[in-house]
Amino acid sequence: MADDPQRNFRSAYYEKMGFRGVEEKKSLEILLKDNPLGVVPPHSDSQALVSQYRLQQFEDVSGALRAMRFTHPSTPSTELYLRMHQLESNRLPRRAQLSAPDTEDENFLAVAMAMEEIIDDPVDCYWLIRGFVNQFRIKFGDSIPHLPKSLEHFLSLEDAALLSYLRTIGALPGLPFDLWFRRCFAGGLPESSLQRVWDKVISGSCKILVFVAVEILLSYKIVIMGFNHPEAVHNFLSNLPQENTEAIVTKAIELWHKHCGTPTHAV
Amino acid sequence: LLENVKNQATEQLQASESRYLAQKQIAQALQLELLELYSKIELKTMNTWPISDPNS
Amino acid sequence: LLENVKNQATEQLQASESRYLAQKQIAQALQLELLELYSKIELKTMNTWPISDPNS
Repeated sequence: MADDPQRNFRSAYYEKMGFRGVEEKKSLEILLKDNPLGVVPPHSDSQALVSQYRLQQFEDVSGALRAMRFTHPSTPSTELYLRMHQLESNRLPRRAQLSAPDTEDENFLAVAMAMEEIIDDPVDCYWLIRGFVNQFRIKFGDSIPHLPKSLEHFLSLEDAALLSYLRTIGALPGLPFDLWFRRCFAGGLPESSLQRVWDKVISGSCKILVFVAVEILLSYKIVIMGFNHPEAVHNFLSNLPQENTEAIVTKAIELWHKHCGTPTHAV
Repeated sequence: LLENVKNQATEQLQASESRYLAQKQIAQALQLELLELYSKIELKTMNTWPISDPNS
Repeated sequence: LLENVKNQATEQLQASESRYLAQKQIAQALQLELLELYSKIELKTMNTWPISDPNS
């Protein structure tokens, strides 16, 4: 074990995330345990080399952005990560045409901000954001557009009255789908609840996002049915009270098991 | 053991490749930026100093 | 067999490494050129159009 177990530990995790994350079931959970002692990182001798490569990659990319004057020393780190990711995926905008972040950028920034609360080291943090975002897009990109329909389906099974109320006041299309299904609740759930949801996402199911959304709706049914306007529903759900979220996530996971069995590969 | 060695090698290779690919993207982005700057300079030069050499 | 796998992995890693370094050289050259260009533009801007924005 090296002098900083936490670091090795994270290295081990993000490696899983980057390369074999889909098969790993408990990845984020393991990573985020308070006491990582006793966990021996796999292949610890090769970790040093891998970490070194990633550090170099981080410095190469961020250095180039600075040279191109996309960023400067006081650029917020989340914005730096966004530009780095854009550069790496060949989507860096022309500097002359830099505009306000679009929805996709905003989604990235929300994920980055949430990850930053969990991970201190910038290299690790960027690597995790990058892994999460890439994996999410590759693995679930095709499923995401269908999640709102899926939400309707499961809500109809769990509480048809609530669904029909939402439909009646025209609130269905205005539900915060971006927050739920593209940011994976980043910025919408407190850190500890978020980690449990992301853990499931990393282990290979984006369907958990639907069940969390269903449970949120069920938990606040009375509040929601007090609203007559779609905007009121949207605003409430976009700024959810933060007290009850652990229970919501627990119920969501139960619901997920109920509808999907042992949902290792339920997408 | 063999499996282990193979996994290690794969991890290292992937990290190394990722570093290489990032570097490749960097070169591309730099090239685009340079192109843009050059065309800007030439445009300015044409507009304001029609006789001067753009590289001066 | 183990030795064999190890050797092969080392070779692949070295190949990847040298590709990375080559690409890095390119990027570094481009970066230098970019720096030069920036300073040229800013110099010109300072000398001839003291009011204008260098990025305009």
